[in-house]
Amino acid sequence: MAKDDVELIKNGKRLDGRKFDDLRKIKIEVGVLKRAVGSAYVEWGKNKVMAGVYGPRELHPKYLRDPTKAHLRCIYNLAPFSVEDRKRPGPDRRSVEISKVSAEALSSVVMLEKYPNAGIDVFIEVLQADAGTRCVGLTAASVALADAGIPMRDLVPACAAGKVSGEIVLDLMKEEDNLGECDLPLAIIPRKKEIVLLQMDGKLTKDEFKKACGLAVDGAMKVYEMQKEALLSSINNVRIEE
Amino acid sequence: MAKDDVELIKNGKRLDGRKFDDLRKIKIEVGVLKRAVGSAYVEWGKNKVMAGVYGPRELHPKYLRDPTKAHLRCIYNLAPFSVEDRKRPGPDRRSVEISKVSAEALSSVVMLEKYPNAGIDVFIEVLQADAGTRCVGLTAASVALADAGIPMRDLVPACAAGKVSGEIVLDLMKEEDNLGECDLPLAIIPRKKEIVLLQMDGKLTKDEFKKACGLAVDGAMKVYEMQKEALLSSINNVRIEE
Amino acid sequence: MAKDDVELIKNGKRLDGRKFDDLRKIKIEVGVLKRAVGSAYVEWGKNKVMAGVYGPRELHPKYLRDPTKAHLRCIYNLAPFSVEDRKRPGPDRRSVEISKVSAEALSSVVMLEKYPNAGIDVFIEVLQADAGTRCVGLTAASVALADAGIPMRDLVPACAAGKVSGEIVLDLMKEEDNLGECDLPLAIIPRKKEIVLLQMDGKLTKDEFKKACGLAVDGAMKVYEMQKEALLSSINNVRIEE
Amino acid sequence: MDIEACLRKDYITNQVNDGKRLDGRKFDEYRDMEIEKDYVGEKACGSALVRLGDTRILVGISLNVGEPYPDAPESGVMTISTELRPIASPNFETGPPGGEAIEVARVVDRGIRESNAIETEKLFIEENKVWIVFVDIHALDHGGNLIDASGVAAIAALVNTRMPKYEDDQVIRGEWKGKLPVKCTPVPCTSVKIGDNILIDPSMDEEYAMDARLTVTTTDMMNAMQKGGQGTLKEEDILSAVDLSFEKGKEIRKVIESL
Amino acid sequence: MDIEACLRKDYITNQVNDGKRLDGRKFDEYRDMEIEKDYVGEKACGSALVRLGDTRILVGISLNVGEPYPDAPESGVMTISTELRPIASPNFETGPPGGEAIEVARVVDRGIRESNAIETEKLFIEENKVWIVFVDIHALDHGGNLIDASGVAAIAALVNTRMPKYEDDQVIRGEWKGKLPVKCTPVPCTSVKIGDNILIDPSMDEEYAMDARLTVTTTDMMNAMQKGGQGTLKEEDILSAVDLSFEKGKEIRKVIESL
Amino acid sequence: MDIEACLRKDYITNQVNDGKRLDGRKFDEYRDMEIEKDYVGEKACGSALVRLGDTRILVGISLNVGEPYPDAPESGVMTISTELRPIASPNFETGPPGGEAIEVARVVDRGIRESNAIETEKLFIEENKVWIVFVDIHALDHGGNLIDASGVAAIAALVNTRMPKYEDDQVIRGEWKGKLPVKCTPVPCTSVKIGDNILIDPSMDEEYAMDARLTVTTTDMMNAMQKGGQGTLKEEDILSAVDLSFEKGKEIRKVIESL
Repeated sequence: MAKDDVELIKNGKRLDGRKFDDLRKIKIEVGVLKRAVGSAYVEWGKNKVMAGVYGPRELHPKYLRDPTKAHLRCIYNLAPFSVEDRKRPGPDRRSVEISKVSAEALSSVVMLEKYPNAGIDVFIEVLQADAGTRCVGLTAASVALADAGIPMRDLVPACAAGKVSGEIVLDLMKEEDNLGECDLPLAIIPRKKEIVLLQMDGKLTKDEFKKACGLAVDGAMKVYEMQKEALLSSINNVRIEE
Repeated sequence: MAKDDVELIKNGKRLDGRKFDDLRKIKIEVGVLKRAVGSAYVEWGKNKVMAGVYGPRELHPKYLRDPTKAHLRCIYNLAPFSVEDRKRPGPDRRSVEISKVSAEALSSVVMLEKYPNAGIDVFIEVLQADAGTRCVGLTAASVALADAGIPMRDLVPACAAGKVSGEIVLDLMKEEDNLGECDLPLAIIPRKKEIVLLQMDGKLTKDEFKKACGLAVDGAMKVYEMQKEALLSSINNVRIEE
Repeated sequence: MAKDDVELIKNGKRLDGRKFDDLRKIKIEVGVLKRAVGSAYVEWGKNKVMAGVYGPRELHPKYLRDPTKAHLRCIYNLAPFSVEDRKRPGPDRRSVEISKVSAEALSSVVMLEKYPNAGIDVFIEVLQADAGTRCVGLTAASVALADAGIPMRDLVPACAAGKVSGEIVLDLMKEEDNLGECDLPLAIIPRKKEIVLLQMDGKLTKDEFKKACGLAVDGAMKVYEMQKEALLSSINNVRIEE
Repeated sequence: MDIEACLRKDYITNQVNDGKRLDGRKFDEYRDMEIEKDYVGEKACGSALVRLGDTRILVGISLNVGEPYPDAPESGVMTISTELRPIASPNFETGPPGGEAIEVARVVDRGIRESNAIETEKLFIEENKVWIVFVDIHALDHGGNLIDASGVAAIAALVNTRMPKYEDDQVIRGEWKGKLPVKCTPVPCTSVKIGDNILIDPSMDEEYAMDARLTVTTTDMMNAMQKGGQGTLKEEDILSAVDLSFEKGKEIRKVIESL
Repeated sequence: MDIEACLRKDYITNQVNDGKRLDGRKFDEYRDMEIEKDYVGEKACGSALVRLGDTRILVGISLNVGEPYPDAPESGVMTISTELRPIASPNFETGPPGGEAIEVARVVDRGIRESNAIETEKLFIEENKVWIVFVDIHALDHGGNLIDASGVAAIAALVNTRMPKYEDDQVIRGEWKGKLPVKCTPVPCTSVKIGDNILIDPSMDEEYAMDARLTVTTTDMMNAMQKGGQGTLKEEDILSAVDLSFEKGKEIRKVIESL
Repeated sequence: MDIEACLRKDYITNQVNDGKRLDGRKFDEYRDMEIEKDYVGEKACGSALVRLGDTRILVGISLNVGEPYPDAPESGVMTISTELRPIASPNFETGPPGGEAIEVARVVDRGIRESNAIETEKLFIEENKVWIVFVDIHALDHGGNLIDASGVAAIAALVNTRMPKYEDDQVIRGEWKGKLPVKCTPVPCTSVKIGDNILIDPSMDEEYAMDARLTVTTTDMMNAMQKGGQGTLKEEDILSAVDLSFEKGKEIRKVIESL
């Protein structure tokens, strides 16, 4: 697959017809699992991701216990069939890294100090993957934590920007991620308007970075609105059920 | 090896000359190991299997401890040289499954409630394998438990039946297992005449199943007599030694 | 590489010009690492080895704790790039064996009884390997233990002898180890003049063994002098610094 | 087992002895089962999501080209794995599959393999090259009876699996050529014994209270059986379970084949 | 976190808020950095030891011949591993790499890969045979800022790597033919945020006291970024760190290229 | 070490200092040794069971066809594994081999390899295809001196190993063609030092009470040595052990060769 073969941008439109600052279609569902204390399901373009939360609960092994706060663990997992070339089950280095930065981002908003010595587990299951899964997973995870009733200072919406055929664009899909020049996923704490997850790989000048970063933050703010909406309507649903 | 090449049944006799309801030759020895608390060795056709028991003893890890009863663990292991094509050492999925169903069957008769929090370990070592090893192993294991002096409600004799060249036959040997239509291993609690282990794979009608099941139960009853005889003569040996 | 292609001994001299009872060039540095409680670095011919010590410290897992003495653990590790053909990271069977015999040798001199229940960890990192690394590692390890201020009855100098082209020689280098007839690494407790590590593989008569053993012990005694000198000058350095 | 668990087990057993199940079902009644085929249809060659009561299992099928087994050089290969993901239950751990996950995979495997559901002889490509069919069972929510939900999801996914195009010694991802050849629809049906009663499709609570469990996988014949649990079964228990499994298997098979 | 650790963290933060670092450095100042190339030059194809304050990282490069990735059949392969050896810190364990080691390896990897530093297209040998470049990061002493020390050691080792001779389908060990083709020198620079301050090249104590961390790897452009830690960063924090990283990266690059 | 163990160790040492072993043997006397060749002769290519006092070791030999090592392309390959099965001792665990099992395997391996017992050059089949000889040491009962029992069982099994038929690029299982070429019979003999005494063939109790252990593997020469334990040995201790090992090795070799 030579990079020249595919024209990623044509007449100012992207492969799937989006403008540079368009998000893919996003659907967020809350409380989709019965066993998990909290859960959320997010469809985002062709991505399908489920997040589930257990805890606060007893933490094992014991040496991880912190008498000043809970320990938040996050496991990001790509299902074997979520990608075209089957992925061998079990954690690989990419999953371990994403799990680490996701746990750090979530730890930033969860009031861990309320549950000394406890463990809170966040499981992110990527069922279908099409670029940007760490953003989708984190977006689902903070909604699942809220659904679990765990006290948080804010949600953690996430979104990527990147550079494709020389243009800075929002929310890369698979072909853009594979053939583009740069990917920049980030996550924010909306109330502080500060950045809590940031990774980048590719080639960017400082000015391009500023532009991409701003675009991604705006995207994350839109995701934030959808997260809140989904949580609100889930609370309404609960009321109706009761 | 095409299925048609080998004539499994000829003039109403099987490859090794047995009738449909004949067991292979079985030899049971009790107390064959020094370190194990109880042990047994069973030769069954070309199968050679040793079982050893340790415990009741302190159970690790701690979270497995049950204050109402002992935890019985069973490890079924195929020696690398026990089959013609060397088996890589270590548990594979088949061994894990057999260990699980064997532990369940033995837990049914051992008076686990007498040893709260303790662990009882049953190790089954298949030294030479020729079809039916799970039945041989279970047969050896319950004798080893009795040899260890662990209180039991009954022994757990086991035997397989199956379908070979259209006939329901008892106790399949290797060629019959490989080329036959069905294998049905089971184990019983003789005093209750109830079934405690049952697996099947292949193709059977309900009527064939009934017939095979009855045949296997009868086979297991014969094995039960041999188990009791072996245990009795081991007790007599002990008396003579003293 | 046929054994005949290389002439290992020529005119009574070895490949690198050494006489039969010459050691390779040895350099010992003490206190080379900041985080480790004690450390040493040894260059020995082309070998480069670092040893570091942690402890006495809390020992995990708990079941290893001995109320009568400390538990000394030794991990010998070959860096992937230390040999020409990259070694996969992680312990292999050779490393596990060397770790075991090294731990036994060091346990012989460390006053473990002073630290009941504790753990003392010795890490040996082979950064460049050229035959004799277990001797180099052990030589570095006992210096690192002394640098850590852990009370010891003596140091543990080590040296190998072997048989090359029919001659008994001291301290085999790589080509001699690969193509020679025998390698005999040993380590001693100099004050007792007794042997605490001894391995051999190859072909030796009893008389040759006696000769090689004597040669290796003499070599180890020379190493002992270098160990003491390095420790002394490190203490002097400390005094000057203060 | 703590006291609360004991009491709960007793309660369920008493209810069952009175002919009642906690969720109001009859003994021979399955919970609602929804099968959604091609649930992750953009990437996987085949997939199906099964909701059985509170249980939710996703199965995805991946096809690769690889080597046949030496003893069947002209046949494709099927391999089934189960992951009981920690999202599905507070009792599931991360790490390699344990005994429970392996049992689910192997029981589902036996049903499909022994009924020769996949026509593996049609998966031969050329000498030493055959299609490998990976069946990945992914448990997302554990509400009891994982075996049946997994087995149904697996065969529903297989029945609807597309074959990737294969050209010039390469699998062309995203392009398809025909369907995976599947010739029958084995369905596992699991019953449990509680007291003297045989109940089909146990909920999680019923699994907890059960004495023994029996899975029977059927097509037009019986293809696989697996007894579980520490209790025993009488011959008549087994025959009841067999009858129930034939009956329910037929109903579920119709649903799968009409997807 | 015990009380001593809390107090220590507070102390460092207060000092930093007063404009001071414990070791007397300015906020935009690196600790002394020594780079020793060919540190294990008798066996490895390339190597470099970096001393950065108390941190000591050895990187060794090994070359083997192997298969290319299927999606880049005409390119060599680079693979980076990190081992945080237990000799380097009381907190490092034996066993396979954990999250921290993997993060170091992946951040270093991204900088080198995304800047196309290694001309992998020149590592093609013949169909299905390419050079595999193993970059092994070996941490010997952990005094803070492992990422920068590792990244500098890795690229310094690569720049000075010799190619083994390859004749008659065999790698000739100990004989060399030219150097590994490397065309640029990506340098990772890590800053931390403590209070409202951005400090470059954190010591171990500063890593402990930090709110957040940001690594920016640069050549003439930015090639990789990685934010770490549970705290947040403002856009201006990030832009300061980017400026610092470009500036310090240029200085370090000069040193590496003049070795 | 608990108080009971200390007392037991003292008792054994005192007895030995008085010239006595608990089981009445002389210091230079082996326990009864039975070697049963072809113990699992229906499946394995070779096998031998050794009973040495209470110790019981079964070794099985499997032959497969595989690739040679790159540095010896015309020689067969031998690989020795030891499994100290948990059935053999309350102290053995399930899981991959630990230090003790690995030491047994490697000491046995060295004796066989260094004496060139197996004529590996005769195990060449064709380019890139040689016989692989798997020697699996299976400990069933641990009554002390695992190394000698394992080493004797291994060489006894090898001496009696049949070669499977190999036709049309395939191993024909169950048909045989000649024997594995073995040209000498290395025998490991293990002594321990207790107090100032050297005893051969330690029982489990004696291993527990020993200061140090020395294994010497002999043919007509010495081929391997391994010292074990935390104690030290004087040169004269070693020479006594060497003499004992040559003497006992000769006796055991006769038994093996006459099987």
